[in-house]
Amino acid sequence: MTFDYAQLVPLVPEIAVLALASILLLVDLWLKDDDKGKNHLIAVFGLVVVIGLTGLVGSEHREIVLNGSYIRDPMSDVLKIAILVISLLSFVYSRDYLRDRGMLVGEFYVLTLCAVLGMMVMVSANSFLTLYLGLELLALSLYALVAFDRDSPSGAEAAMKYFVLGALGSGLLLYGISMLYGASGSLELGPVARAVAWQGADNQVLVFGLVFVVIGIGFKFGAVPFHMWVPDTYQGAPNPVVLFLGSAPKIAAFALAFRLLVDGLGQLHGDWQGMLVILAVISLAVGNIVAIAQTNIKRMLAYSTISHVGFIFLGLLAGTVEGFAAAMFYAIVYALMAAGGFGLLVMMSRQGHEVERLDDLKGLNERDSWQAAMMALVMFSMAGVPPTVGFMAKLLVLDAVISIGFWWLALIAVFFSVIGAFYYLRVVKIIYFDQPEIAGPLVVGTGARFALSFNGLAILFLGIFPASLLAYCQAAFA
Amino acid sequence: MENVYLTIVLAPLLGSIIAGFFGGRIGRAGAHWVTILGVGLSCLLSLYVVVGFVRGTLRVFDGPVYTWMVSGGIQFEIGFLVDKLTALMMAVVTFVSLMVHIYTIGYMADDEHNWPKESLAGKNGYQRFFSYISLFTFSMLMLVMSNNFLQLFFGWEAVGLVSYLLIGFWSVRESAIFANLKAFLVNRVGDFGFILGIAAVAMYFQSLDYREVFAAAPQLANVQIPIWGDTHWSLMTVICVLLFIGAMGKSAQVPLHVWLPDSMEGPTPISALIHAATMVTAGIFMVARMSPLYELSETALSFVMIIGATTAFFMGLIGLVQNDIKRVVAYSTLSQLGYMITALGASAYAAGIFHLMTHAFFKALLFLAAGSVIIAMHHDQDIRNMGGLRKYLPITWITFLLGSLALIGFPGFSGFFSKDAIIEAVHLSQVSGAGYASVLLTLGVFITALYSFRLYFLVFHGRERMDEHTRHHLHETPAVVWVPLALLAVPSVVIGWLTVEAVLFGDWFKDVIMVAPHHDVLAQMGAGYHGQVGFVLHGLMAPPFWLAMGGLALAWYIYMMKPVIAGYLMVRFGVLYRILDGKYGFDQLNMALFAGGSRGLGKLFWKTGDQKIIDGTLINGSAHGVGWIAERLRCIQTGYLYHYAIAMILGLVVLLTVFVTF
Amino acid sequence: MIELSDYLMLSGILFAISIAGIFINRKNLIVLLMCIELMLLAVNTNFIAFSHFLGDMAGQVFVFFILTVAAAEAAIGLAILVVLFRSRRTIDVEDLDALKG
Amino acid sequence: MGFEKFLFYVLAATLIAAAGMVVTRRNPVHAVLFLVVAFVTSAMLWMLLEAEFLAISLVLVYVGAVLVLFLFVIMMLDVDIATLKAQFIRHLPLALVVGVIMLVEIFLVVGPGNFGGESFPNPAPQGPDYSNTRELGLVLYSAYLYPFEIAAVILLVAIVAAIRLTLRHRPDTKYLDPSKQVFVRKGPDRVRLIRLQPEPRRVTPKANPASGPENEE
Amino acid sequence: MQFALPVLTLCIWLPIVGGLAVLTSGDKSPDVSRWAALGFSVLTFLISLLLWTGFDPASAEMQFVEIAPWIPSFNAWYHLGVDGISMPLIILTTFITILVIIAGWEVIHYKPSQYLAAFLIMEGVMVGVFSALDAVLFYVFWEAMLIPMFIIIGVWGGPNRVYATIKFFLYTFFGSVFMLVALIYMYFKSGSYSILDFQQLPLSLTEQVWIFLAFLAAFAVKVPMWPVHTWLPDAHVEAPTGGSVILAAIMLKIGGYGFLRFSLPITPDASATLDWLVIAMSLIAVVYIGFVALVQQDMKKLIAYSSIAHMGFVTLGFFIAFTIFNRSEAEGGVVLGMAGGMVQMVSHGFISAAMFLCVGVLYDRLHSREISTYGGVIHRMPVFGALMVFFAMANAGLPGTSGFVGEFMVILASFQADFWYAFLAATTLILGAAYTLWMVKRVVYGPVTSDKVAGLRDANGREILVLGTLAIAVLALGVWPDPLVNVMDASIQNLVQHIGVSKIAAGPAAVAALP
Repeated sequence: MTFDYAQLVPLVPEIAVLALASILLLVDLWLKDDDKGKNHLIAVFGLVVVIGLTGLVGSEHREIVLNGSYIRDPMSDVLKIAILVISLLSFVYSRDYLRDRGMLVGEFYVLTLCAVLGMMVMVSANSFLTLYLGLELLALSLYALVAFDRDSPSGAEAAMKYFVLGALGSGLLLYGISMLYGASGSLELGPVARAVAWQGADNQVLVFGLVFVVIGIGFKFGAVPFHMWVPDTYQGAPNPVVLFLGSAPKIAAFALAFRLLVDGLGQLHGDWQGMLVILAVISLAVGNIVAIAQTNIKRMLAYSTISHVGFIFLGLLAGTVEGFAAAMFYAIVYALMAAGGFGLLVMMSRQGHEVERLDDLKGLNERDSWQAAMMALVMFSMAGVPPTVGFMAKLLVLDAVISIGFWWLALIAVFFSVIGAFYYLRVVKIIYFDQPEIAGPLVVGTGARFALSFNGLAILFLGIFPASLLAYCQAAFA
Repeated sequence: MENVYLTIVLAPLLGSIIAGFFGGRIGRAGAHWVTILGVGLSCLLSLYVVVGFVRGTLRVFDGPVYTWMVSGGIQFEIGFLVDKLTALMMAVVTFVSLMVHIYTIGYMADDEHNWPKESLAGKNGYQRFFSYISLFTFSMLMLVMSNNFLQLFFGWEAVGLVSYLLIGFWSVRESAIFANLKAFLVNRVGDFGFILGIAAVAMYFQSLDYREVFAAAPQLANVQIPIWGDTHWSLMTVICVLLFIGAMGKSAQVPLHVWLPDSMEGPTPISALIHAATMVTAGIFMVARMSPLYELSETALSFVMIIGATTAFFMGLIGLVQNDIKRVVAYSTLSQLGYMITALGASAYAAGIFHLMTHAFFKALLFLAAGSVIIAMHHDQDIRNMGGLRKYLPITWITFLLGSLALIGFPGFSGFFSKDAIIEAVHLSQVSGAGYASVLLTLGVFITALYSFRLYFLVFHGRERMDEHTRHHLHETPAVVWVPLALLAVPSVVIGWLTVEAVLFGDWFKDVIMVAPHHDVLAQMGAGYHGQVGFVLHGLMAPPFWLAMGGLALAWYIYMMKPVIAGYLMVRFGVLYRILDGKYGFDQLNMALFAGGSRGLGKLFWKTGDQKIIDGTLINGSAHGVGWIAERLRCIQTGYLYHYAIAMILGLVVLLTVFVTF
Repeated sequence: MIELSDYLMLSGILFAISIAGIFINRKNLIVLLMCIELMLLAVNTNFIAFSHFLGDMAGQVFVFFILTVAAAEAAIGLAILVVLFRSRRTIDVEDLDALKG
Repeated sequence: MGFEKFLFYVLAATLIAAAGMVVTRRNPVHAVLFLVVAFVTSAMLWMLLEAEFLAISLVLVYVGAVLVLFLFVIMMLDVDIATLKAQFIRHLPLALVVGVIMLVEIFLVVGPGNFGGESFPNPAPQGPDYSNTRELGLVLYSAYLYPFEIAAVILLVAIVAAIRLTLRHRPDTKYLDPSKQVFVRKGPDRVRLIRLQPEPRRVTPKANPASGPENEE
Repeated sequence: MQFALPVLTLCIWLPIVGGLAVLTSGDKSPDVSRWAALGFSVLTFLISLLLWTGFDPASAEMQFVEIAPWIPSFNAWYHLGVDGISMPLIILTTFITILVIIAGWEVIHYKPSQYLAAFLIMEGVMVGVFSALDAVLFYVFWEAMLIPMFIIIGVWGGPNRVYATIKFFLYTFFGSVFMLVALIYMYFKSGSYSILDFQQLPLSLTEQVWIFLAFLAAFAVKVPMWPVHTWLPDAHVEAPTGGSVILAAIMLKIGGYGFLRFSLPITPDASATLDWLVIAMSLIAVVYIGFVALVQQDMKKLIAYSSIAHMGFVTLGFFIAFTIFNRSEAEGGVVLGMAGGMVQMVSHGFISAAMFLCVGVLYDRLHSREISTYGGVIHRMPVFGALMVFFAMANAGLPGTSGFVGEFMVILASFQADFWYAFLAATTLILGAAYTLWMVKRVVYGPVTSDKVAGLRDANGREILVLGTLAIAVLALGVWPDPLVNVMDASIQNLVQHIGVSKIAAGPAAVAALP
């Protein structure tokens, strides 16, 4: 049995990311403390290259290689590029923060890139095994990243909670996968789907396994009641890590959900739809309501994440091409918005001062009106106010939900998003209407400034011209 | 002719605009010249129109000027209807207005004293005043010359606006700006009915044009319209009553009369022009104009008559106890307006209009004369401080006396013809309520004479009760003041004699005013009419004359011979006096019930409805509710790792139970 | 003969014990981690049993990877535990409540 | 009942008992030791399922490495055991209820109804020349190449993470840097003479007028 | 009708681009920002006049139509067009914006470029609302409008601005999300987001009722109708003058416009079934709010309440249609009512703008909106006082001013529906005069009450220019409303015919006709 090296072509982006991580691991050994900035340059440059490579290997066809472990299809192309772009943005945002705190070390980039690799593996996974490994690669990197600031007690606490719950979550997921394996006799998604189709949707074992799988997905997304790690982790982790943790992994989680629920268990749509309805509704409710009571902006954004997950689930549960496209669009857009929101927090944090209270944003408009405008865009987008892309994402999801006749679900969703609008507005209020606690302009690096501008304007641009991104999302499921 | 009519209307408007906007530029003289020229031109042309009608060279004009709008199948137009009724009104309005314009030059000459030094508004007050009265003339002409309900309403409200501005002219005075608000609001109550009436007309006639409405009216005479549930009312009654409510406001009929006495806070010239001669008679004009409609509803006529008679008598009574010279005249005006309205109710529209005309002259005269007295008295209006002014103000005295005689209907004077005709007509009327009206009107003659000559004797005769300083400065007012008095005195005396035949019994109002044959009391009277002399002689026999003489004599006796009687009567009939002095309590009632009530209601709605229930409970309450839930829910996130794990497992158990077991 | 269901029920019991263990242990993080190890053991038993009865190697391969990952996970988890203990001087679950609400 | 079945039941009972002990022991050291028992028993059960390689790996990797690591950490962290005993009974009922519910649901699904002998007959035992290790190895390096590589990365991450998290240069540790010592210059780096102003004698301020003079004496 | 120049696109995007330009110019040279903003707004106004001149009043079709693909995957188009209903409102928008920019000229010192930019952007967005013929596009503009207004009230507002602006935002947001669900629902019914398709869409009564209620939630809040009006007084009181003006003059109109463009034509049967609800809410607005306005101590609050009452006329005019249909087959009264509502909207745009500007003039001088602070203003500010009295009269619906026209038409029409509707509506003659003139009495007239008032200086040229322009508009519309009514007539008649036909009856046939 000879190995056909052509099989590796679709894997080029993954290989490149791994190579990049390895290079950084090595280069870092020879870098003096003052030169650690080069890590950043290499990582950023490398990611740009990877994005290019991903674009190059992408095509409209789907390819399954490596004995069915790996799949590359239009969806994976789009999702990978999105993940890479968001990761790139978070690198740019984080540079000054890391430098000021002596965290601009190779390990950060290695771990982050490994997490990126994990996400890419998930996106391209075509079997339970690959999915699980990608998931764990991502999760392990993130556990370490959350505790990255060794001197921070809250970082350690957050990491511990995240770790224990994450281990529990993947344990449950595995249990489910084992049942599915038993019921279908295969780990590969294609055969699983065939076996499920053959056995019919009323197979008790499959539904039993499905419950565990849904819980695993719910955990990864942070859907209620598997969301408990989200606020604590967001609050405790260093800002750049939250930035990374809160954005791109949602895209990967979408891939996880899609691969498992649709590629693998599409026939069980009737069952997982019901589960997702429950999770979506309580996520919307809890996320939006509890966020109101927060004074810590990271925590608030964590609850906001939870509510957005509810929306992503709404798109998924529709089970139609439009629904998947909507959920995918939503996931990408959410990652973009989260990157912007947390990015600003990272930018504003100065040495010895983590920006995490809402009050830290007071009077941002006074201090730097451009950044304030960008942040306001992010907030309005999260609230789903046109012309920002957050609205388009919500519109698509509601479209999908109503198209399957669940208009009552749409009503619940919009009802809670009105409640949610309140706390986003409060942020805008703090930025624009309050007097700053710290006078003087905001000192921000060029890169970060550029990143936030890009981020904010992208939110606006995609809101006005959503057609192109949407076309990609829909093409992924055509 | 359209251009002439346009000129008549627009000349005062132009004068008003120039005086109003460029008053500072053209100065005081400029202002009064430009407005007097405008009104004068308008007056001349109006007289020309009247003459044209008298000679028969002019035909009725009824045409549009421009289309205001077209909507819902109704053509809303601005246009003129000039017939003999209009012509008469135009002449009266422009003539009195011209007199008042001239008179104002003298009356307002030292207006600066009425303003505080720092007031910039007072600087151009003189010009502004001329601008207003010219604007009033324009508005009034728009009202009377209208050929449709829309323009009628426009004029109706526009005169109200100017009245508002003029009553509150001395805007530093709390009483003035109270009075003008009151006047406007009370008028608005009338307009409330008026606009509903117009709406009814628009609905059932699909037009607001007089000609079309009047033409279609007979076909709709028996239409019943649903009001509430199964209750149906006659369409004509509804329309007429609603329109008449407007007239009650404008012509100050009980119970919407309360604004008129207070409106005396305005400068005297406008009391004469607006609140005596012209604006307040708009209601009478309107009802006369709508005679084709009113004739179709007995109920409405009866309503009109009862309201009119009540006003005529009971407002006259109040005039007996007033001490402010202008208020006495004002109550007299109310009473006389009541007479006119009663005439309308008796279908004696011509008599009403006739009295309107004569009253315009002599009441303007009385007011201006009173103004002249006020000028002389340095703006002291209390008749208890006057007396014996005859020798200081001879011209004023004479003209005032002539006016008073006209008012009480002394035979031969203009008021005699008109008032006698009304009383006679009401006496003959068969409309229900006519008996009541007849008695009140007849008694009213006595009251009229009593309060008129009480005023006359207290002011011009008897002991001089003013202080030394005032007496020292007493002298006849300047020519600009007394010339108009003289000019008004002439028609006050003779206009009745000259026109009674044509207006009442001739064909002046033929084709203009419709009277159903069974209502036509004037025709009955006309049967017994044999020239002015005969009318006068007949008048000498009739009870009204003797009642008037009795009133005069009583006034002479009480106020000239035995002034103590007045005080004695005041004490003896204390209750009656207090009722009259309190104006039957209308003002108190209005303040408490309507002003206080609406404020109370507003507070209730605002504080309880808006703030407590809607905002407090629903809006902020739900916000607080969400906040409360949020605080509770966040407690689930205890911080304890095992709780988090337990939550996940419970989620698992629930999902398993729901989806696997069931 | 020992049937597949026997193995599965055995692993089910293990799974249930591990879950009950999570409920019982509200103090010690390490015991919590051990409960999760038990859960993984149940999963692995499932996989191997299925693999055996299906005659398919994939299940065993999966277990192989689970073992690998679990080892890595343990390493990282314990490292975090050490970091936590250094900064907090405790691993009592009830003391880990700085982040809440 | 064959020996195999007997063995299964014995092992199963041991396993369940050990697992029960793991979750109920208050002393984590005991818990770990019972976990060792459980793992070893499991390994034996896996042998019954002809997964010899995994069984051995479980013992070697898990018991030999992971659980030792657990023990090591427990010892190192020196946890106070006494306090851990407190709230055991209180949570037992709930734990039992949830555990039983789970168990019932699991039994409903995985019981003989779905996975009985009819639908899943016992496969024929493998011959003596069958090598589980070889079979596993064959697929691992061919069909499962890609997961294998990912697992490698996971291990790399574990290494990097563990080092990053636990290795640290204590900032408060004092140590000499010989390379710097060499570069010390004679003059300003070794001795620095500072000129100090003579300090005037300070008079302590009076606490209060009454006691002032006495203090001064 | 295709038109060579993309007039609507220009009217939408020119101010937005201008606003961004002004925004980026920063606050270094406020005068540049001001002149630039003025230039953009004037230019936009001039362009919008092309709509008037090029409009064909005889046609009820959409005119100046522009259509381009936008989001093809769910059939959403960049589809613009105007008819007689939206065109006057667009011109009103562009016109009022100029005045607002002039009115804030030297008053706003804090970040003037942001202030001006917010208004310019809002102008474009509001024009977008009026001209969008695609539901998604409409909704985008509809909601986007909230953002600049939120900022305007919050940044340049009064002391309690935060409460007010958040209340404003959430209220409106709450109402509109339900509309969004309704729009999406109809998308699945019709397969497109075209508003014109929605209008032809056959719907069962139950569907219509739900959709109608969703629309009602959105538009009633925007109008605002009792009992969802309480955001308005707060927002007005706290907003800067310009914000109040835009809010009252234009944003409220969007609610009314929504009723005409969505509720009535899309759900005629539900509107007929539930018209009693809207009529009741309108009449309560007229009467109840009239009383509430009477007791206000704050001038802006008073005017805000009066706005609610006046907007009650608008909704009354729209929804008496079905009662009239039931009573008589004639459409005349229906047309009259709707046209009346429209005229009332335009007129209220002028008058409320002017009233708020008047308060702004006083506020700029004494920084108080309390009625009790003032008294005898006319003695120090005769020109201003005259203008204020004029606008107060217009507010009270004096014939000859625009305030009269709409009220008159609506009262006439509502009489055709029911005597008591007209009766209650006509109480505004009394109440409107009472609260407006009572305020005038206490503020403008009377003796000078305090030294502060004694120190007032009369309106300057800029203020007179703004108020004078409005005065001319108010007068012109009052004396000759025909041009406005004429422009709307064909569209309104078309609408009336449309709503006169039940969608339910036409249901099966129309379904069969669909491709």
